[in-house]
Amino acid sequence: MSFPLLTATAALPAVGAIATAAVPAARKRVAKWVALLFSVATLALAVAVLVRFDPDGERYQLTESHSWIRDFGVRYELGVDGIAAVLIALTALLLPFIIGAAWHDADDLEPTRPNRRWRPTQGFFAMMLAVEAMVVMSFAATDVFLFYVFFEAMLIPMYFLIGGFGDRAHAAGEEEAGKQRSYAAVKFLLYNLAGGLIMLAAVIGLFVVTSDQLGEGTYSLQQIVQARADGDFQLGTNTERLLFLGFFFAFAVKAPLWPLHTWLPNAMGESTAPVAVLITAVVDKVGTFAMLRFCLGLFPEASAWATPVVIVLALVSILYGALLAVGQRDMKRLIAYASISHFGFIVLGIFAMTSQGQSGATLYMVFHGVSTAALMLVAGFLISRRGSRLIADYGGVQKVAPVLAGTFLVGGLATLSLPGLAPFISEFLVLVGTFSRYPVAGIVATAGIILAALYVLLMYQRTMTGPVEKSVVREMPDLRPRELAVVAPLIALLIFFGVFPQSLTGIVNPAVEHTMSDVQKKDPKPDHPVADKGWFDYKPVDGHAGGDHK
Amino acid sequence: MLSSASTAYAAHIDGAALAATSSGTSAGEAAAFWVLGTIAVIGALGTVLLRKAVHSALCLAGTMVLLALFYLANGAYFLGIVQIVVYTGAVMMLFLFVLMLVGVSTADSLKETLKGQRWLAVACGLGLGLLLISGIGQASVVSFSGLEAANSGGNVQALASQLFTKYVVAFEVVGALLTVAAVGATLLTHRERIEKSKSQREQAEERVRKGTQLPPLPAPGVYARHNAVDRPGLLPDGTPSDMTVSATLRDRGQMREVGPEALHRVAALEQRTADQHGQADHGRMYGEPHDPDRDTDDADDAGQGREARQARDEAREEEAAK
Amino acid sequence: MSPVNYVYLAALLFTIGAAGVLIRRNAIVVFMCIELMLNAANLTLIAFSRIHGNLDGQIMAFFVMVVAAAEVVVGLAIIVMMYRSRHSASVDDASLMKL
Amino acid sequence: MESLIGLLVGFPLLGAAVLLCGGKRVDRTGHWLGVLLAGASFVVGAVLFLDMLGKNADERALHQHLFSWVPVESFQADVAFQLDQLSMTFVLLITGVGTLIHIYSVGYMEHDERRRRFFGYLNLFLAAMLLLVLADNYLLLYVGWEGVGLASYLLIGFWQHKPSAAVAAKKAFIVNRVGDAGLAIAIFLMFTTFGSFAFAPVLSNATEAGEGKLTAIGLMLLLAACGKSAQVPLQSWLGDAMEGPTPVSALIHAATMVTAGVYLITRSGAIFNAAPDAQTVVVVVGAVTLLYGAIVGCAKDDIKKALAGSTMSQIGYMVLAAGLGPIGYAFAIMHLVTHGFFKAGLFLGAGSVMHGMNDEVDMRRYGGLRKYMPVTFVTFGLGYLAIIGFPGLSGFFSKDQIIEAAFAKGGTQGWILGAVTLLGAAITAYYMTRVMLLTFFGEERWRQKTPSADAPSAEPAAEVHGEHGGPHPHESPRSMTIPMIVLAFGSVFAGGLFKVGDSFVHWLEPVTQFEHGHPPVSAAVVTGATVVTMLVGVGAAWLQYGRRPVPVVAPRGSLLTRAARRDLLQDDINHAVLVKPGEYLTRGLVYVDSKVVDGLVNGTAASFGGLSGRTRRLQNGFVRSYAVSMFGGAAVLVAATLLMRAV
Repeated sequence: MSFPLLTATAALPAVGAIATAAVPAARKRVAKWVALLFSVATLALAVAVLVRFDPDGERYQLTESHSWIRDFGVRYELGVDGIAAVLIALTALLLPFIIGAAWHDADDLEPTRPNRRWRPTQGFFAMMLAVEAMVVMSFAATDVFLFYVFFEAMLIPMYFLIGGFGDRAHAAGEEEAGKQRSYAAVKFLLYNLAGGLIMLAAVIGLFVVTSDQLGEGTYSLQQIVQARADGDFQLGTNTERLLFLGFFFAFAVKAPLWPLHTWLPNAMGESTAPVAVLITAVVDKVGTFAMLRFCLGLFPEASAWATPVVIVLALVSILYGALLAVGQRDMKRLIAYASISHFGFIVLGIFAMTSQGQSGATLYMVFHGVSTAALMLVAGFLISRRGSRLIADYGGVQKVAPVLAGTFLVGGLATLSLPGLAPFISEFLVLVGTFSRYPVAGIVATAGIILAALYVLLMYQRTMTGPVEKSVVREMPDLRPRELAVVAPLIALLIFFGVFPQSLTGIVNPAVEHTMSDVQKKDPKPDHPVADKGWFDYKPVDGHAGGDHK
Repeated sequence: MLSSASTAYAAHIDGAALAATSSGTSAGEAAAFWVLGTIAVIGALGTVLLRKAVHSALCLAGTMVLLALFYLANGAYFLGIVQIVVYTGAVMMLFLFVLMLVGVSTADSLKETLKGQRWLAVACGLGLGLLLISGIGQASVVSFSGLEAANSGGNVQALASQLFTKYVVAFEVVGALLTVAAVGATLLTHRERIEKSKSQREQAEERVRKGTQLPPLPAPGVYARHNAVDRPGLLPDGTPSDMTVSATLRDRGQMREVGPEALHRVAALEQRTADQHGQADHGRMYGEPHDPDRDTDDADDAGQGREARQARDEAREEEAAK
Repeated sequence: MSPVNYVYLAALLFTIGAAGVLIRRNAIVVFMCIELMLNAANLTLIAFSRIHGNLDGQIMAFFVMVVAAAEVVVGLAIIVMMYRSRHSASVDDASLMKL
Repeated sequence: MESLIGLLVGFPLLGAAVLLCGGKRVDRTGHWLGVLLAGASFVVGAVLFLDMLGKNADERALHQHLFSWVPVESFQADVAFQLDQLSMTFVLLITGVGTLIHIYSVGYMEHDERRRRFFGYLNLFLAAMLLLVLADNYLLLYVGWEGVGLASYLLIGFWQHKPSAAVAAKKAFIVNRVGDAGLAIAIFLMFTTFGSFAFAPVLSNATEAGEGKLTAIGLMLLLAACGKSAQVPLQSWLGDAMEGPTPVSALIHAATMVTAGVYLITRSGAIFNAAPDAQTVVVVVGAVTLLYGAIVGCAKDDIKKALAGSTMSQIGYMVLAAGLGPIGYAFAIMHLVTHGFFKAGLFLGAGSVMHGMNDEVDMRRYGGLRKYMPVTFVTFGLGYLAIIGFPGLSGFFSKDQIIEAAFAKGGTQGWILGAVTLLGAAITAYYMTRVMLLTFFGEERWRQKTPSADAPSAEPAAEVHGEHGGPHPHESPRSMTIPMIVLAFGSVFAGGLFKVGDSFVHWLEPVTQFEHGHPPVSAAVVTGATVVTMLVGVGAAWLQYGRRPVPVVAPRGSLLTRAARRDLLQDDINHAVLVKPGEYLTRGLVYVDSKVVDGLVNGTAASFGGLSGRTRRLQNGFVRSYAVSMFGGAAVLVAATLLMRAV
């Protein structure tokens, strides 16, 4: 068998985590460099995955399959389709930047009581790498149980990252900050655990139904989908719906969908900016990805049945998140609510069940990751300078730190999906896809882009423009080389993908086709399809003449 | 009451035994059952309701004895005896012993500390009882199918043969259980000695360090006129010392004090002895003037208590006042 | 007289014992009540042995006595220890899982 | 030749990239680089134009396919350019006026330390605007559409230290976003209707779709146009947009960007032609805005705001013309071009005046400036004559054509529209004369020392000029005057040039399709009426501002005046209808989110906590209560067995 590339991609950061944690307490810098090194190496492997992946080939490629728990039909099965490959690439891509941005975040941590082995930095970066490893695993797993394991295990390091390493900038002082942090961490954990446990029930249920329909129980996605295709695996309507709900609930919590979103603003607000990016740009993507791969792949009928409700929830998320973003005073919470709105778009695209919608949703996952990373990290730099997350504490920064303001603006423009930047492509695809099946939903969602402009520009206006505060002048050095090195590539990516998205669509589309065939849906046909005739046989005059005489 | 019950039954017992051998039941047994049963229940209630643990223990003992009689009446002679000897004799006495150890005077206060506990208890008891009785009510047992066959070779032998054949394993296990219990009990009650025991020398040094009463306490009032334990003895210089009286009497305040007269009398006695020995002037002790007439009436106030003497002294003072 | 009367009596005694266990606070009395219950049980056993005309019931009763004896030994030992540690024989005082 | 089209966009884009990312090292030469690249783009445009003239009408359209942009199944968006006569017109206008204004800005922004960035933004704008007019499909057009929105946002808010500027910029962008949403929905509709949104297939098959669909698409396009071209009801941003530097107002908010809406409607003519209802709405919007802008223009004392009102009204003319269908498209574009010239000229003139007057924007503090800044006076005057439609100047021809077309609409509609356009012409003449008189004639009010209850001085250059006490009016540097002169030429001759033999109409005909409108009365009469109304307007203005001295502090004025000063309460309405409720909604939702949604979650948690707290009490450690539960259990068991036996 060939080299287990996926396993390697997932294992490398895990090894990195151990290595980082093993660095002696005194050697903070070493730990950081080790972590960065491993994340970059992982990125290299992820690129290798993308390269080895052949869009026109099998649905799942680079597959690995070993028996794991024979009694429960659990197998160690990995494999990527276009969607997973792209998302793995995203994860591996973001980690180096996150680590780079978090370079000093864990330095100033004091042990509660003197402790010779106190090594927060090591732990911080080790846990980040651990998260990466688990996320990659859950993207690559094609065995439901395997996926579930990592889907849940992710919570552990995330819990500590949120609860242990919030940024010290807090209106109510260090003491209160600690309280808020642990509250946020516990909330995050309980929310996701609740979702996960419900999902566990569904997972077990899946085993039961498979075992009494297919002879011996299995969790293998490919096997089940195949069996369904061959017709020797049908679920009872209610069974399927219950299982679907079980899965969907967990994913809806993870990819916060209204009204299960309230953990996100706390978590993102209280954790440091890089961790917030890790949450919203990397971890939450697992939720939406899982909807696409498992909900739709395993329970197509149930998905179709639930679509109206989900669409409505997604719409609510879009508008609700945007409106709350407008109402926020704390820029990190603002970005969190903006993310909720964006996740609404993603879910909308997934459940619109059109190829545009689903390609759009997939691209959206990637682009939202990059754009939010850019915006949030710059916001983090801003906060680290002034020591406050409140928008009201800033003003006129643009005058003092133009580069910072510029990058912030670009990140913001990406968030409001300005054409020419990557998120526009995905958002437009999602909207088109939705509109072509649910016109009303499409129009309602379009209102979201107006609100997006409102909250982004409000924040920019209040923080960056206006007369310069003395304090701001004092505390605002422009972006440092390290910070610029973190942000500039992200912005470059935003622009690149805004212009050449087909570098991704080429990989994603075939996968989306497979999903569409899973749910047995076809794109709605246009009412008056026109053969896309080239320019030269187009005579405007004729067109107009026709237009006039009829 | 218990004793009366047992004596009343004594005449009956062999009849009961006869009855037990026959499958039917005699009217005597019935009567005995109702009488003794009632008493047994009363005893049980006493066990539960009497405040002083000792009383409940006694009631329980009584109940057990009565139960033993029932055993006998039911043809379980061996168990009946065992019940009396082992249970009532040994176990209950063990109970009493522990009671004494723990303190006899501890009587439960009637105030219930746990909220609603008493009513719950009563409810549970009644409920359980009702249920049991209703359950038994469903049982269809018309008559005894006597034990004479089983006891033909004698009850004890029959039991023994069963014990050592059919139930031998259980028997051994129970034996082991007993052993373990005994060991366990000793283990539990064994108190671990925390500090090493003091040697005599150390005790002495400790006493010196404390500086209280180095020599042994003086003997009781042997020098006193009446050598009673409640009178302090006199030290060689003639002063009385409370330490000669036992601490208990002192604490109870039952110590009698040695009045000046007594001292005086002692002095007089010595004076007389001195005179008889022809010593010129035995230097009077305690600066007492020689007063012959008082010496004379020393005899008759022997054994009078402090009070009488005080009364008389007061009378004398009044006379002096006139 | 119906043999069931013995059983009724036993049930009565048993119930009384049970109530005692629940009501009394003095550990020793509680213990006595337990003994009372055991004895009630024994009475039924013996009655049944007579009803059925074999000795198994008596043997059971015998074992019960032995076990009861063992139990008393241990139990009293425990009570003594308890008393030593907190100078009271009330079961309510032993409401913590530590001495 | 096709391959050159890309360069049109490429040059300014390159400029923007270099200037914005270049950092300080290009500070010194940056602005000239900007000018150079704008000029280069213009040259390319000119070359293509000449090449185009060389061909005969039907081969003139060029098409360049760069690469496939977003291919997802049937959703095929390409980055491809189409250069036909319509686009060509815009290209020349944009690059030409753009270059001139670049040159003007060199002088105008001389003292701004962020001049490099300013030119970067200007180049960015040029690129986006060219993309807008060159795109061969609606999605790419949308990119340009929002691109110019971004550029205008950046340029309006260029002096970000002024809160007013920042707010105005934000307002402009958001109002535009509303329009953009309309455009987006229009694209969705096209995609679901035709399965494509490229011009060629959609427009050539427009008639196949049902009229309902087309009306919907048309209205959505109109919404977009309203946003971009500041038409009622989305016009509120244009006035505030004057916070930006004057060259910006000239280029973006007078000559080019705001006319994008007209381009969109004209370009989508095929759709509107087949959707008469949509056309009617377009005409109405145009007519309303025409009067609205004019009235606002009459009341403003801030010279730039007055001009902004005029811009609004002139674009109203264009939209109205475009709404008339094939009889109007050509004239709409024609007026657009001429307006581009004279309005840009007017703005530059206004900028020059402010430049010389310590950036005083209140016309009531001007007066008698003609002898201090002759060049400005002359160029401004020519622009003035052009806009009021003085016979022989460009404005005359274009506007007259539109009025004729309006009458030619026929029926009562025709009469109403004609009347409106005439009235508009009169008011135009009135307010422009007012501006002229207040600024260049009358006594020199700027000499009077008055407690300055002035509008906030617009531009930081104030510090540069304003050290020495009162204003010292002076002519602007050559880099500013030359563009004004050029534009003046344009505003004088362009109209005539286009009119000669209807050259312009014929030029556009292949794209926009032209029909001769036949007004109910002869063209001569209409022209006469136009001239007369114009003279009436001028006269009225002279009576009010020419004869009588003008108070420096504006009189309270009539109710209409006061309303007009506040943009006819537009902002108040928006505030009352949208902003306030929006704020309340937001606050409410924030409360709901924290208290209700999150409250439910925390409530669940709390209830579980309380429950376990209560059950914990059962484990009180008292042996006897355990015993109770034990006996209770036993009792229950017995009861259960009994019941089972009983059953």
